[in-house]
Amino acid sequence: MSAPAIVLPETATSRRLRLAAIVAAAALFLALPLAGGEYWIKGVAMPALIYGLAALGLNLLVGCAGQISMGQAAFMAVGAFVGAISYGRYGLPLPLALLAAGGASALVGVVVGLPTRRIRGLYLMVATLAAQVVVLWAIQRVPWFGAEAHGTIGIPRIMLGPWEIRSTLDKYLLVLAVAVPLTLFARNLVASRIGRAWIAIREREVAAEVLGVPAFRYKLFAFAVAAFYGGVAGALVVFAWTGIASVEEYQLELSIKLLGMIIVGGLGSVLGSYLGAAFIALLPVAISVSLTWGAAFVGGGAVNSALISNAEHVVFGLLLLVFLIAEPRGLARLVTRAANRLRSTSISRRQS
Amino acid sequence: MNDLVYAVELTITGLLIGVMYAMVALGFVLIYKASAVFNFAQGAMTLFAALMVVGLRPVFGLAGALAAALAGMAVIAVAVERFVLRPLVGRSALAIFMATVAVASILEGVAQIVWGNQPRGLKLDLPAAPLQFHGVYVSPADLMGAGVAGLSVLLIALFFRWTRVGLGLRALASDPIAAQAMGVPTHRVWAAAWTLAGAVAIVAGVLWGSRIGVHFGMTQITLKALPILIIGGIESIPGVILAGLLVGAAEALGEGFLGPIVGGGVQEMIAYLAALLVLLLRPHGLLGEKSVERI
Amino acid sequence: MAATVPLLELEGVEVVYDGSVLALKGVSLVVPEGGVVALLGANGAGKSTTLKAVSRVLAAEGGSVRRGRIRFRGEAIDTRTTAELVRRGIVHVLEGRRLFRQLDVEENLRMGAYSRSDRAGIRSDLEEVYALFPRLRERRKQKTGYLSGGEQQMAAIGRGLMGRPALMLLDEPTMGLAPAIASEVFAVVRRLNTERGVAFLLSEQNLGLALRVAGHAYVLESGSVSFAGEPAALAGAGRAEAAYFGA
Amino acid sequence: MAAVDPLVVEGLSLRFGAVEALRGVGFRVGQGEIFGIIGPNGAGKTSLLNVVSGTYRASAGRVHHFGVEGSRQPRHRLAGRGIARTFQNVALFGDLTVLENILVGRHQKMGAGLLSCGFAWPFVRAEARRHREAARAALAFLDLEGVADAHVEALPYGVKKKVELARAIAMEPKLLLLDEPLAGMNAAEKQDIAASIRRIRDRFGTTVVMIEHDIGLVVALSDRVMALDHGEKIAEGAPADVRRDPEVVRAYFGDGGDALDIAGHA
Amino acid sequence: ADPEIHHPMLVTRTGPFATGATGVSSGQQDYFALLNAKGGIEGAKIRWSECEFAYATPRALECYERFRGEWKIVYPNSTPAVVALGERLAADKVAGINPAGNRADSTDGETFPYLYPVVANFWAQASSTIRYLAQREGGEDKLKGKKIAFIHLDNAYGRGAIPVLEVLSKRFGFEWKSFPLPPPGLEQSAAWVDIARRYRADWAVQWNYGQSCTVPFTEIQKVGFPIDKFIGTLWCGSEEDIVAAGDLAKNYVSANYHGVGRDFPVIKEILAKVHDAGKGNIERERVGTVAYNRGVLTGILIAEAFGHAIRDQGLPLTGEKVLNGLNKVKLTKERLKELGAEGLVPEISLTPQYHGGVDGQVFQRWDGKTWTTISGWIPPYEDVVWDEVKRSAAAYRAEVKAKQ
Ligand SMILES: Nc1ncnc2c1ncn2[C@@H]1O[C@H](COP(=O)(O)OP(=O)(O)OP(=O)(O)O)[C@@H](O)[C@H]1O
Ligand SMILES: Nc1ncnc2c1ncn2[C@@H]1O[C@H](COP(=O)(O)OP(=O)(O)OP(=O)(O)O)[C@@H](O)[C@H]1O
Ligand SMILES: [Mg+2]
Ligand SMILES: [Mg+2]
Repeated sequence: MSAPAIVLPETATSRRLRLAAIVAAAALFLALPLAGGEYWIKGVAMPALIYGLAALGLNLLVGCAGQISMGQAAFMAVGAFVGAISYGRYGLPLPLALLAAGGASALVGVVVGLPTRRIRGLYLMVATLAAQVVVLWAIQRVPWFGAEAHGTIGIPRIMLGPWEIRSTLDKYLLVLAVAVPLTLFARNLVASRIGRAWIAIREREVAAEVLGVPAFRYKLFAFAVAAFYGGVAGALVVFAWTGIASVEEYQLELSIKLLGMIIVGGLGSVLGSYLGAAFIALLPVAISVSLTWGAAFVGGGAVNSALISNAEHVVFGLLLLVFLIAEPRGLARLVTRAANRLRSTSISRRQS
Repeated sequence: MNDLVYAVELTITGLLIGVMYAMVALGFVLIYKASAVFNFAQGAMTLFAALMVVGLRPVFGLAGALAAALAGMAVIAVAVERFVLRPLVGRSALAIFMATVAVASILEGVAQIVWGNQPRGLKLDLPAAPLQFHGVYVSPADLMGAGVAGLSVLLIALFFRWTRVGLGLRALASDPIAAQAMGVPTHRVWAAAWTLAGAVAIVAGVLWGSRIGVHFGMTQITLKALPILIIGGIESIPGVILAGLLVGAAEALGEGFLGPIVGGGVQEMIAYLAALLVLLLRPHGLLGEKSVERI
Repeated sequence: MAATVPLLELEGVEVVYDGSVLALKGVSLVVPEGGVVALLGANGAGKSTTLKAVSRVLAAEGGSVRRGRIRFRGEAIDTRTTAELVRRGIVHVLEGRRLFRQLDVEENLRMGAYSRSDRAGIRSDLEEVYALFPRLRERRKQKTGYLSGGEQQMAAIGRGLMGRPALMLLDEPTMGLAPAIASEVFAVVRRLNTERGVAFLLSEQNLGLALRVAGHAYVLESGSVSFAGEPAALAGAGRAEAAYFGA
Repeated sequence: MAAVDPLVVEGLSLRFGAVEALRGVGFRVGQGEIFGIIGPNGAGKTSLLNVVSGTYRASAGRVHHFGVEGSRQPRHRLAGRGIARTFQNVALFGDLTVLENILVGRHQKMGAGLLSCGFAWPFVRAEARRHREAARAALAFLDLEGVADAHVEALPYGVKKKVELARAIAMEPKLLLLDEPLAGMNAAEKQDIAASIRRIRDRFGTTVVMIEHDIGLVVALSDRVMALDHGEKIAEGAPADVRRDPEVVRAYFGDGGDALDIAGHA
Repeated sequence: ADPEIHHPMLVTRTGPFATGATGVSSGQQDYFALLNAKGGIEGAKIRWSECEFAYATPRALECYERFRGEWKIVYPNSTPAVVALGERLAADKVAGINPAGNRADSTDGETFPYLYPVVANFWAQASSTIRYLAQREGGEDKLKGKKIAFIHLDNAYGRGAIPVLEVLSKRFGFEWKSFPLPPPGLEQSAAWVDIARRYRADWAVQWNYGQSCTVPFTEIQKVGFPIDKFIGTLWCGSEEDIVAAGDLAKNYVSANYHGVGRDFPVIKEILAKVHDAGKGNIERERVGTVAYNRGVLTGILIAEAFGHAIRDQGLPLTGEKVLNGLNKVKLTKERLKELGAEGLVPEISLTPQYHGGVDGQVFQRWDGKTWTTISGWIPPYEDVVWDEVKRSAAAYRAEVKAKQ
C-alpha cells in the first residue's frame, strides 16, 4: 500500500485523556456532596448517577450491541418493585435485594430479547415497546406486586447490616458504592472480547457469526446486562432516592429519555452515559431556572409563568437539536476533544 | 342483544376505528419511507395541526382553516428539512430519531404558547343520531370519518404508485448519498414527504379531534399506531391499512369478549400481543419488505 | 490549449477527510471534450477520492476540497450539489456500487434516469442496458441486494448509463466482473465514446484494459500525480509498474 | 481415518424462489490443496461458499468438513472447527480498529465469560494480551502492522481486502475459504497476495478454496480448479485443462478472444 | 420590611395534565393575592414562587430540594408526586395535601402523619355517588336489580373505587360491571357498545381522568345511551373535561366537592380587588370554573393553616408550624361565612388523627355553558369508607414497618 496520508496522532493520548476525564468526573461526584450540599446531591448528582446507571446498561445494549430498545424504563420498574418487595416483604438484606432486583430484571430482559433471534431495527424497537407496555401492565395487575390499589409501594427503613442508611449522604454513598463498581464492570466488558463481539454483531451480524460469534446468545447477554443495570438503577431509585416504587415513574417517556441520554452522551461510551443522563435529566431544570431568573430580571415577575414553562420545551428541543447536529459522537467526545485542545495548547505553550 | 349482532356491531365499530388508526399510522409510514426513521414528532404534529384548524376556523371557516393548516404544516416541513434533516444526512437512524424527539418538544412548546393548554372542541356538524341496519347501530360520523380517512389513504397510495417521487423516496431511504448521486433533489423530496405527513396529521387531527376533543393528550393517540406499524410493515401503505382494520376489529372484539374474562382493559394488550405474534411469524410485518441482506 | 475549454479540469485540488487526513495533495488533471482518461495508482493513492471530489459526493463522507479548483466546461462547480451536477451530465458510478438494495434491478436502473423526463428515451436506454447485460434482464425483478457481486457491478454501471452522461466517472468498473463481461464493459466505453462523444474519467486496476481504451493516463501516488501522458509512454517507460510498487 | 478430506460436497442444490443458484454440485478438496473456483457472474460461486461456511442452508445435498456433516450446523460452530472465510463484498466491522477486527476472528479461541470479562481478572487480561500478540502476528504476515490502530472505515478498498484476509488467517484455520481475494488490486498487489496465500498453505498446511476471476493467477496458484455455470459444475481438474475446456471458454471468456488476452495480462 | 410568607408551589403548566392544574394553581394564587390586597394573613403577605414539574415525579423531587426548607405546605396536585415526596415530608415535618386524591388511606393520620386527602377520598366519593344514584332512583331499596356500568381507567386511580362498589352492591343488591380502559383511555367505543347494547346498563358511571373524560360523550351518542343516566366522578367534572364535547355533554351530571361559579362573596371580591386591579393570575374567563374554585378552596385551606400557625407559634413560618396549624383547621359554617365562601367550600375539620377524607360530595349538571349544582351535600356510607381506610392503612403499616 502507499504511504499513509497525514494523520493527527490521537489514539494514545485520547485514551489517557479519557482516563483523566473519568478521574475528574469521579472527583466531581465526590466533591459535590461535600461542597454543594443536599440540593446538589438530591437534585443533581442522584438523578445523574441513577439514570446514568440505567443509561449505561442501555448503552451496552443499543450503543454496543446495536439492539434498539424502548423498554429500559420497564426494566427499571421491575427492579424497583422486586427490590422493594424482596427487601420489605421478604426481608432480604439490602445487597441481596439489589441483586434480586437486577437479577429479576435480567430475566425479564432475556425474555424480551428472545425476538432478536429474528427481529431487528425498528421492528425490534417497537417489540421492546410492546414489552414496556406489557411489563407495566403486569406490575399494575398482578397482585404480587402490591401496586393494584395505589400504583406504588413503600419500603421499611433501610438497614445495611447494623447501620441504617438514613441521611442524604448515606444514600448518596450507597448509590456511589453500587454505581462505581458497575461502571468499571461495564468498562471492562466493553473492552473485552464480549464488547468486541457486540460491536461485530451490530456492524455485521452474519459475518460475526461466521467468525465464530454466537450472535443470538450474545444479544441475549446484552439484553440481560442492560436489564440488570436498569433493574439495579430502579432499585436505587427506591432505596436511595424516592423511597417508593411507583408505576407512574417508569412510563414510555422515561424509556425514550434514556435513549436520548445515550445518544446525546455518545453511543457505546461509558462516560457518555452519565454525561447524557445529566444532560437530559438536568437540562430542563436548568432551562427552567434560568428562564425564571431571566424573566424576573427582565419583567420583574410580570412575565406569564405558563409562558416560561412552555418556553422550556422549546429551548430544550432547540438545544437538543443543536447538540445532535454539532456533535455526532456525543458529549463524551466533546469532553475528550476539549481536553485534547487543552493539552495541545499547553504543549505549544511549553514549546514556545 | 344476541352475541352475533353484538359481534357484528363490535366488528363494525372496530373497523371504523381501525381506519382512523391506519390514518395515524400512515403519517409514520410516509416519513419512514422517506428517511428510514421513526418520526417521534408525528403525535406533536397531529396536535399542532388540529390546533391550527381549531384556532383558525373562526377566522377562515373550516375549509379556509384546513388550507391554512396545510400551509402551516408545509412551513414546518420545510423548516424540518432545512434545519434537522439536512444537517443530519448520513447519520444514524437513532440520531435522527432523537432529533424528531427534539422537534416534538419544540412543537409542543410552541403549540401551548400560541394556543394555551385548554382543550377545545372540534365539531364537524355531522349527523349525530346513529343509523340502524337490522338492529346494528352505526354512527354516521364514524362512517364519514372512516370514509375521509380511507380516501386520503387511497390518494396517497396512488400518489406513490404513479409518481416517481415514490421511487425517489424509497431510494432515498435506502441510500441517501447514492440517491443524491442519481440526481434526486433530496431537499425537495424530503420537504414534500414531510408536508404529506403534515397533511396526514391534519386529517388525523381533525378526525380524532372531533371524537375526543383537541387537547395535549391527543399526542398519545399516536402510540396506537405503533403496533399497527409493525403488524402491517413499516414501509407499506396497504400494510398499515390492513393492520389498522385488523387491530381495530381485534381490539373491539377482544375487549368485548375477552376483556370480561380476564377482567381488565385488554385493548392495548391485544394490539401489542398481535404485533408480537406477527413479528414472530413474519419479522417484517404482513406486507412490509424483508430487509435485504446477503453476504 | 488556449482556445478550447476542456470538459473537466482539476487544478491543484487538495482534499481532507475529517479535517485531518490529507488524501489529495494538489492534483491537477484534464479530461478533454470526448476524451477517455484513466486514473491509475496503488491502493489508497486517492483515485476514488479524486472522482468523489468531482461529483461532490465527497461532502457526504466527511471530506472536503480544501484548496484548488474544479471546473466543468469552464465553470467552477465546487459549490454545486451532486444532484445539480447530474442534471448537467456528470454521472458517477460509485466505488462499492452503492445500489439501492431494497429496490429491484429495474427500479435501480430507473433511478439512474431520475433526472430525465424523456420517457421514450428512458425506455430505449433500458433496453440497451439489458442488451449489454442480459443477466440483468433475467434478474429484472430481483432486489439488487440479493444479486451476486458481478451482477451488482453490472447494475451499477447500467444505472450510471441510464443517466445519459456527458462525463462519466467510473470507479473500478470491472471489479468482480468475469473476463467476458469486463471486456464487454470496455467495449461499451469505447462505443459510447466514439458514437455519442461521452467522456470518461475512470479509475481502473486492470492496466491492460485501461490503457487500451484511454487516450490519456494519470498515475497517482500518495495523493499526488506522479505521471501524466500517453498510455503508450506509460507502458514503455515502465513507470506504471514503478508506481504500482510504490517506489 | 488417516486421510479425511477437509471438504467434501455432495449434490448441493440451492433455490431462491425461481432462481436456482446451485444444482447438484459436488466436489472434494484434499488436504493442503489450493482449490480454485471460477465461473461467470451469478454462476453460484459465492452461494456455494455460503453453504459451505454455513451462511446459507442448502435445499438439498450435504457438506462434510473434515468428515463431519456441517451444513445444518449453527454458523458460529464452524469457526470453532477451523473453518474461516473472507467475503466478496468486504465484511469488516466498521466501528472497530483493524486490530480489533482481527481479534473478533479470534473470539472462539478466548474463553473468558461474561462475568470474567466484566471483572477483568488477571487471567482474562493475560489472555487478552496473548491474543493481541497473535493478532499482530497475523497483521505482520500481510505487512499490515502500519494500520493496526486505524479505523477500517477510512481504509482504501484494497487494504480492506487484505485486512479481511488477515482476520481469516488469525483464526488459524484448517480450511480457508476465500471469495475473490484479489479483486480491486493492481497487478503487483495481486502477486503479493497470491504469494501470501501460498505461504499460508505451505507453512501451515491450510487447505484453501478460492473464488477468483483473474484466471491467470488462478491457474498459477491452484492445484485444481472447478468451473461453475448456472449453478452447475461444468468442469473440474488441472488448471490448465479447465482453462482450455471448450465449455469453460464459451461460458467464461465469451467468444471474443480478446478476453483471454486481458485476463492473461497479469 | 413587611413580614412575609414565602410559599413555594409545585405547578404543572405544560403537558396533558396542565388543563385543570393551571386553574387550580392560579385560583390559589388569586386567593393569596386577595389576602395580600387586604393586608395579608395576620399582617404577613404571601409571596409564592412556582416550580414547574410538569407532573413528573423526578422533577417534583428536584423542585422540593431546590426549595428545601422553604416549604410551608406541599400541594402538587399529583398523587405520584405527593406520595414520592412522603419520605422527605416526614423528615422535614411538612404536610402534603392531595384533596380528593390518592392515597385514600391517608385519612388515617396516625399511619400517614404528613399526608392529607382533606375532602372526600376515593372510597367516600364512590359511596357518595352510589347514595346519589339511590336518591335518583327514589330510595336505596330501588337500587335492587339495577345495573351500573363502571367505566374507568385501568390504573390504581381508576380502580380505586372498586372495593366500595363490591361492598355496596352486596348491601343493596345492585349489579355492577367494570369496564376498564387502558390509560390514557382515548378509545372507548367497544366498551360503550357493550354498556349500551349488551349489558344494557341502567346507569353508567365514569371514573376517568383528563381527556378520557371527554371521550364518552361522542360514544354515548353513537350507541344511544341516555346522557341523563351518565354520571361522572369529580375528576371528570370540570369545564376542561367537557368543553371539547360541546353540546353533546348537555345534561351530564358529575360529582364535585365544592361550589362552582362566581356567585360567592369571596370570588366576587377576587374579581373586584385582584382582577380589576390588573393583578389576576389567570384569564378572567376562567374565574369561577371548577378547577379555579378548587384552587380557591385550597388557597383558603392553606391560608387558614397559616393563620393558625402564626397565631399560635408566630412568624416566621415553618413547615412544622403550618402542619400544626393545618391540624387545627375548622372550616365551620360560621367561619366559611366570614370568609365569604359559604356554599363554595364544604365544612372541613382536621385533626392529627383524622386527615379528612370521609366527606360527601355535591352533584352538578352541565347545561352546555355552565355547571349548576343540583343536589345537596350527599354523604358517603361512612362505615364502608372507614373499613377500607383501616384495612388499607394496616396493609401499608405492614409494608413499611416490617423492619422496625
Ligand atoms: N471517508 C474517509 N475518511 C477518512 N479517510 C479516507 C476516507 N476515504 C478515503 N480516505 C483516505 O484517503 C486516502 C485515499 O483513498 P481512496 O479511497 O481515494 O484511494 P483509492 O486510490 O481509491 O484506493 P483503492 O484502489 O484501494 O480504492 C486513503 O489514505 C484513505 O485512507
Ligand atoms: N439470498 C439470495 N436471494 C436471492 N437470490 C440470490 C441470493 N443469493 C444469490 N442469489 C442469486 O443466485 C445467483 C448466484 O449468485 P452468487 O452470488 O453465488 O454468484 P457468483 O457466482 O458468486 O457471481 P459473482 O462472480 O458475480 O460474484 C445469482 O443470480 C444471485 O442473484
Ligand atoms: Mg478506490
Ligand atoms: Mg460471488
